[in-house]
Amino acid sequence: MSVVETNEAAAQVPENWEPKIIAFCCHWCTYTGADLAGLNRMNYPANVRVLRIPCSGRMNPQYVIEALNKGCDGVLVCGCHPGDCHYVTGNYFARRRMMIFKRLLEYEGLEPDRFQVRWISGAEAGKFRDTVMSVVEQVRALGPLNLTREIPYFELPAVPDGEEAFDAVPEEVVPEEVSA
Amino acid sequence: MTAQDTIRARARELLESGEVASFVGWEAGRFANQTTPLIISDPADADKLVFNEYCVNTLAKYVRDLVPRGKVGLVVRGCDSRGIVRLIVDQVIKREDVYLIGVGCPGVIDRKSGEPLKKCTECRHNNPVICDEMAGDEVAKDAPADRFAEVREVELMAQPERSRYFESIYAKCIRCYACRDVCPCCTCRECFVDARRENWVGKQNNVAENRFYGLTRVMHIGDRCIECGECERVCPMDLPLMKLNRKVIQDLNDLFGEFESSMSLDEGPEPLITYDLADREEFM
Amino acid sequence: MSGIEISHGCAKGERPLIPQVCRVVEITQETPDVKSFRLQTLDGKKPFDCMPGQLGMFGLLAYGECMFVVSAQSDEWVQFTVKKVGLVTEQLHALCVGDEVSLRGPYGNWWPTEGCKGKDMLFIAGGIGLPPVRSFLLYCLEHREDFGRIDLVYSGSKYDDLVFKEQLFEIWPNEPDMHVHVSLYREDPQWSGDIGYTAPYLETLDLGPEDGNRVAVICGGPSLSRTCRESLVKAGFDEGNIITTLEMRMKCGVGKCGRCNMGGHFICLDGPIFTLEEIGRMHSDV
Amino acid sequence: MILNKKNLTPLLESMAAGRDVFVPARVDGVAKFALFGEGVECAFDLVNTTMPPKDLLFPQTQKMYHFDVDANGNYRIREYDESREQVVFGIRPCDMRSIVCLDEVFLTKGFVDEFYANAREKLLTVCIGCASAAETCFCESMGVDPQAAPNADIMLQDCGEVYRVLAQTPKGEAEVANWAAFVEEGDAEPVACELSLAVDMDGVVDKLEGLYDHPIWENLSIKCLNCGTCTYVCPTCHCFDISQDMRRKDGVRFRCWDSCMFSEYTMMAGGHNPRPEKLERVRNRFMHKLNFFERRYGMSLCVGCGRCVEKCPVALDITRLIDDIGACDVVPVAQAE
Amino acid sequence: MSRIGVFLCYCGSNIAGTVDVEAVAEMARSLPEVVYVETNKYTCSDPGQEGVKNAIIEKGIDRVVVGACSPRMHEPTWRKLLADTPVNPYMLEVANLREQCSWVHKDREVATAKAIDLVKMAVAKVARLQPLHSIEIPVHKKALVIGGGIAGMQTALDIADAGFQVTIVERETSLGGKMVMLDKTFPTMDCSACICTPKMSEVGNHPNITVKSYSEVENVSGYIGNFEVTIREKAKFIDYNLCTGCGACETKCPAKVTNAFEQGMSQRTAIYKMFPQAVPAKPVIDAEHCLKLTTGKCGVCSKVCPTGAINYEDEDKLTTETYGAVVFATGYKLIDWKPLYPEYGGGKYEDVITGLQFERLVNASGPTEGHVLRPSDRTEPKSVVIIKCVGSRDPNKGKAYCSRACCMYSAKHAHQYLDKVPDGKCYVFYMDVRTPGKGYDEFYMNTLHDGAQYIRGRVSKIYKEGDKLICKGEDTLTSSQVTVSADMVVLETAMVPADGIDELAAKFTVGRDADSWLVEAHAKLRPVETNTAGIYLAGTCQGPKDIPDSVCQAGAAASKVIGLLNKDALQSNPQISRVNETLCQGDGACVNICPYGAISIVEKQFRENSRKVVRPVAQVNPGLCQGCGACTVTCRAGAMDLLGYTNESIMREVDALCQW
Repeated sequence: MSVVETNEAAAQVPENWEPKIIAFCCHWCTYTGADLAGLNRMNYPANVRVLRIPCSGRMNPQYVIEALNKGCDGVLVCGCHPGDCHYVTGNYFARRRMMIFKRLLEYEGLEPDRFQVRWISGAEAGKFRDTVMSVVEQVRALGPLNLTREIPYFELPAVPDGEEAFDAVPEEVVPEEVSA
Repeated sequence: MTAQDTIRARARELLESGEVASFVGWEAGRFANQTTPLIISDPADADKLVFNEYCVNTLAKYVRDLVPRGKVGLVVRGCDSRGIVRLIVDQVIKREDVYLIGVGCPGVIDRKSGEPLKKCTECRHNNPVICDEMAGDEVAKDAPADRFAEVREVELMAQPERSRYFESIYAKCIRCYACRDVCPCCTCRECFVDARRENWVGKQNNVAENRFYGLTRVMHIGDRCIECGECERVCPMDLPLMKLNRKVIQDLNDLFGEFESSMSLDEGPEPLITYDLADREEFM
Repeated sequence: MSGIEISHGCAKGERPLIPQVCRVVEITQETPDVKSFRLQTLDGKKPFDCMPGQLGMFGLLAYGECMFVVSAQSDEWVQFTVKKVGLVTEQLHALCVGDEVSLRGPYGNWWPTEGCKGKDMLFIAGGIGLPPVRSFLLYCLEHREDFGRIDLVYSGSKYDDLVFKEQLFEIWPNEPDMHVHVSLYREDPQWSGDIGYTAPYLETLDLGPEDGNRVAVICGGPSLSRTCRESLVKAGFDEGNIITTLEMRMKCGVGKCGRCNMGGHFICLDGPIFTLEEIGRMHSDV
Repeated sequence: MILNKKNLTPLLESMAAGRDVFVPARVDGVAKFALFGEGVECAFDLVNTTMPPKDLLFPQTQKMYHFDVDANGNYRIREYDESREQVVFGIRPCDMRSIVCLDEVFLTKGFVDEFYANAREKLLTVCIGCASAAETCFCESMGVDPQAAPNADIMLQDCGEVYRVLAQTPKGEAEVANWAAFVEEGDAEPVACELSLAVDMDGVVDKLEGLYDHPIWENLSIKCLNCGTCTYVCPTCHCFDISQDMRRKDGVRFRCWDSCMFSEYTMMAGGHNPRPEKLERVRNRFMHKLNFFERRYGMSLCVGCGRCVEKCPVALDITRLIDDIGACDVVPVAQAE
Repeated sequence: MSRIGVFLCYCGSNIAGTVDVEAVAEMARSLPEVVYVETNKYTCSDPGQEGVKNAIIEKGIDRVVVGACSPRMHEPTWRKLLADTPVNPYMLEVANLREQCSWVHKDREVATAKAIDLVKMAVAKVARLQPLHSIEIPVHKKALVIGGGIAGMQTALDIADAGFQVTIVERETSLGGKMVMLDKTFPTMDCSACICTPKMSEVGNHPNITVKSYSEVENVSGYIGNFEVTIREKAKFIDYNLCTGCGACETKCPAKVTNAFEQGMSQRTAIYKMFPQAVPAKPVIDAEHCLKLTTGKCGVCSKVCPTGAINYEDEDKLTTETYGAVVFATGYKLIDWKPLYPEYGGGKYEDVITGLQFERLVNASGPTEGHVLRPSDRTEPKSVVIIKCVGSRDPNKGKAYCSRACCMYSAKHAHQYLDKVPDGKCYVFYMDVRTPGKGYDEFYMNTLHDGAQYIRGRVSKIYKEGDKLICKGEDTLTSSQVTVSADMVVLETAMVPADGIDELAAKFTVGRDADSWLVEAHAKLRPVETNTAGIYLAGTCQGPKDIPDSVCQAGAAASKVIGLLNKDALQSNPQISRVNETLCQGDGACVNICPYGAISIVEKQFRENSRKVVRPVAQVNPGLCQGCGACTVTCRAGAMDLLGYTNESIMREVDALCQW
């Protein structure tokens, strides 16, 4: 009746679990910094996937909710240092918004380490690496995000084979003989 | 003359003189001590207006739909008037679109329990913040000792407990959107939940989608919330929505200076669409 | 009750909400934002048999589905004509021949092919309103001897918006006793023909009711429908002899989802084809 | 046959073996039909649950079919029937009447809704009559007997200490045959249920025909907030929307409750909306409840449960509307067709 | 259903060494709407690019994902490539498989898994992108220079010499700015007027330059290439077409007014030229003090004017013109020290003067004709105290910054004083002496040699004893109290931005720092550009500097302007914000947040459900919007979206990472 799937069981960490973390990085500073880390062949854990946005001011809190809702264990938002924004003021707005939003998420029970915001400049390849390393370790220590997500749509009852599946396509629907 | 008499008399005058095209107040409902919003355009209906301690509905939101018909008169208490300020600041209406009859509000009583309504015990501004005239005097009322008591209560819970608490809220939500539709801050032409292209919120009713709606709603109204408490009152599932709204307000208050939205028409920009170079830095 | 008799409530089907997978076999670009798609089942058969005016729910499993009138059909395929207006149609427009799509139907009633036998036909359409009407028009041409004079009054806001241009300007005008009248709402460098909104243009054509022997079929946007109805009534048409389709109000297609009611009538179940006289008797929000 | 109220819990425990039994309960403060089991406190004292039982047959979100793309890039549609044997125990006569309405909608007029049909077939309904009414109950006015539900498989009429057990269908008879341990032979007199709220439906349906453009709708709709509360708590509202969710190449088509009160409900591709304003939406809802449905299916779509009266944030009250219609000075128009 | 082509690059072994590119390709083939996947050793090589082009044509691809190096590296390359194909250049997404994957991870399995996710995200995003088209922005080949000081004049001359039309707007009645007030310029001690006034006449006579003196910018709209600027030319009451500049009127005018040019140390008439060599060399009537205009009686100038050029009915004139580029050369003023330093008398001692007053005192055409005479009694001061850093480097009272030029001009003042009053004594109170510059330190050393006495410390108090000014301070080098009895004190006060800069900069949406200096686009790499494209900075409006630096920057700004005006049209960046007017409710939150002033609210008419409705909606100026997307977040309804980074595309990218 109720579509709630309580997720108590997820408290046990599955074997081979690796934290999945999304990092929203501004194009001008942090993304550049991350590229620099690559040029310098720095090494950091691969759990973070970078999503490029033009500016941390573009960071809509709704993306964070989506990421947490749909399966990320942690979210990192990075931008230029305040004062260095390519677009002058974007990160000042982002700073305010993210401060409020982070508190709200924590209020709703999200562990603080799962949502982090950092200013990383285009030169701070080392800071990028260190941030990624620490976020991954912190989230790893917390384990999988224990959030009730959604009904497990995709777990199906016994799946018929390809051939049978097509048999399941309904018969053509033919209208009755047309009357005048 | 009681406030109710004044309201009736003035409503009649305003409608008769053509100063306003419609007038918004309350009328008695079917059941004992029940009231319901009343919108009239015929001066003869003025005697249907009531004002008593059972007028639960705030009226500001109605103005939006009525303004195209001409100037709107309405009765405003503290909460209604802040709703009007909100609508004016958000450019939904103009100040000259409304004629406001202020009335001091001693707080509304729940007709079933006979106790004061929660939203009224938490109210800090029971007298109108703007109006064109007053029906009766302002009413003195004790402001709640701690505006954020219920927020702190939740904050004191352990993290997993808080998580469970809010999940149970989202599990109960049926997404009827009454909280949105009653809110004077929610004036979008189309709510983000209806945006099919972005598909922010899936149509399914489940904890995750409801959480998306719930959190986003708070982020959208947080720095504009007038703290009328109507969202919480109208919720058919009795979800404690003000605990979310007030959390954001508390943080805005703590971080960016004393904050109470919609107290006057010439407030600066809301805290989240402005910044200060001296804002606290916690993301280094 | 006077006027054309239309079958209502004739749509039926089992398992009505489950689609079949079909394949796109031919795509025609009608205008910059209109394309026609011919569909077959995966084993190369016609997906369903239907009468002119009936509809199919054509869509993409990943994006959603929309209701369209079968704009043409043969023994092997059905065709839908789709204008790019929203989320789903945008994706439909990106289809290529060979792509798989979902299709369910047929739904709705059909044009009164029997009831109109022996009558003069006046088809009135605007913009993307022609495809639904065309299904009837094609039927009339196929059974030419059953119908009298055929007039098509078609208009659009610009030349590019006119669909089926080849048929419109080359084929149909040469059909026996068929008269094609096309106008544009405003001047267009590509257009040297008539200019005018549909209703005033219609009035200039002086097509009378022929003592109830002429049937008008209208399909277009809300304002076109309203103004043309007024013009026809002014010209003496009985509302019972004016037919229209309300297919754009259909959503689930099976009369359950609740959107399609017009008073006590459900467009999905009773329509979408009605005479204006019938619609006038309904409590309808248009 | 009578059933002592003391035997309710043991009876439910025995019934719950092997199938899902839903009982009225307060879950986290919300009164609804909940799966009987550990930790669920039955609330047979509730006259009415806040949430109606319709989602047992027509869930708020219902998967319809699954689709995916196989290795060759071909779509496959895979169906599943998730319906299972369910019992609803303690449903009230008004809600039983709502099932009559839903049966009409989903099972008749050319198209049979298989999802509803499957669930309906597997649902055993045990209705408990009402001995007392809530302030907002007006089922009698809508033609519902608070102590009778002819379409229930089993009717339990409230006789104070005991229920009078009536097996009304073969399914019900078969079920009651298993109740031997909990029921006893005998008879009892149902308690007469006193309703404080009544409306006069006399002539309202016909009168509404002529009221379509009456200012009454304007006055009513103007205070509506256009939220979906009334439709979601209504036991007979059945509007839905079809949507899909996609993960890579796996997708699910599902349907979920929608509300005719929402502005985007009738919005058509291209932006035209046949019911753009509150006026049209509110009128449509109440006309549907009181007239359209009556005309089409011969019954009212309002069963008098009073949930919307209770829950409407602005006390927009269908009983007052009915009174107002009664007071309107309009000659009833004969049925249009 | 889009048709996506995925092109994965080995980058030799740069990517393939760590990432199993073929495994990524295999996975990519199973992604929705992907119709073609190709791997290549070097996709960016010529054969690699050719392969991409061919595949696009052959497979009917309409969107492209490239998995290769960072988009910061080759995104422009791919865009250019796509421009030659039927695929829109913006239907492209680059998955960063090198800098952010293969180069930073060692484990092949882990790196491959990450590469797979990155490609999934790119495919999900590209499927939701829309084709975008740059628009051509025409460039009006005309520049506006605001300010007619040395920086403005130099900019104008350089641009005009390159063949472009320039308008200079000068608020005062003459060009020249602060430089023309100076007596000599350090370190070469050329006569300031001698090098400045030729520039002024060059500007005044240049065929490509229009000088609008006594004028201010009233209004601005538009964007790079197309700034529509309205200029208010204040009423001069003199017809410049008739006036010959003979000066007869000035000699007869009975009204006497404090002379601002002479720093208040003399008087001028109400009809006046700022100074004799003013350009334009014609007077204006100061309406505030003219007897005719204030009382209606007088009219002498009209009577004496031989050409009848006087027109008492004159009014302010507004003219609007379109400019392709704008240069700010608004300069500085000296800080008003009086309220800040009550311990220096706060203005009550006439003989406590500023450096600029001193410049006039030593200037041969100044009020004392170049004799150093103190203002109070016109006697020659035998002892002068010069105090540096008044208002500078003093965050408690004035500004925290160093005003840069004062060290040098205080040395110059000491030198000039000692030169003119050989028996005089000169004491310089300083905090530091900063002399970086060609010939600067040598100059300072010469001044010491001249006998100027430098005392390290601030003067804490000045008070009057008889006709002496007693300056008390601490010599921080000897930690002793110092008391100097002076005849005159010169305060070398801080530079601050010119009056009205906040309002003016706001009109052009040019950023200001906390002290109201205009902010350059990048402190190191774009020092003369602002964040608003097409607006440049020259001289001290950007921060304190001396004349050579101002002239340098002026030349740099001019070269930027010339570069811009040389183009006939600009290609706009199409990745900018777009308004969905159906959803927009016009509450203007986005207007508030836009750093470029690119958004405005306009009333527009719509057809809604067959009714005409007029309502406010936001409008994005495509020339001003830089595509930061800050506005999109403030828009609750999502009416504002950023093309290229739409809400939809980002949401699906997140979904792809989580669920695909």
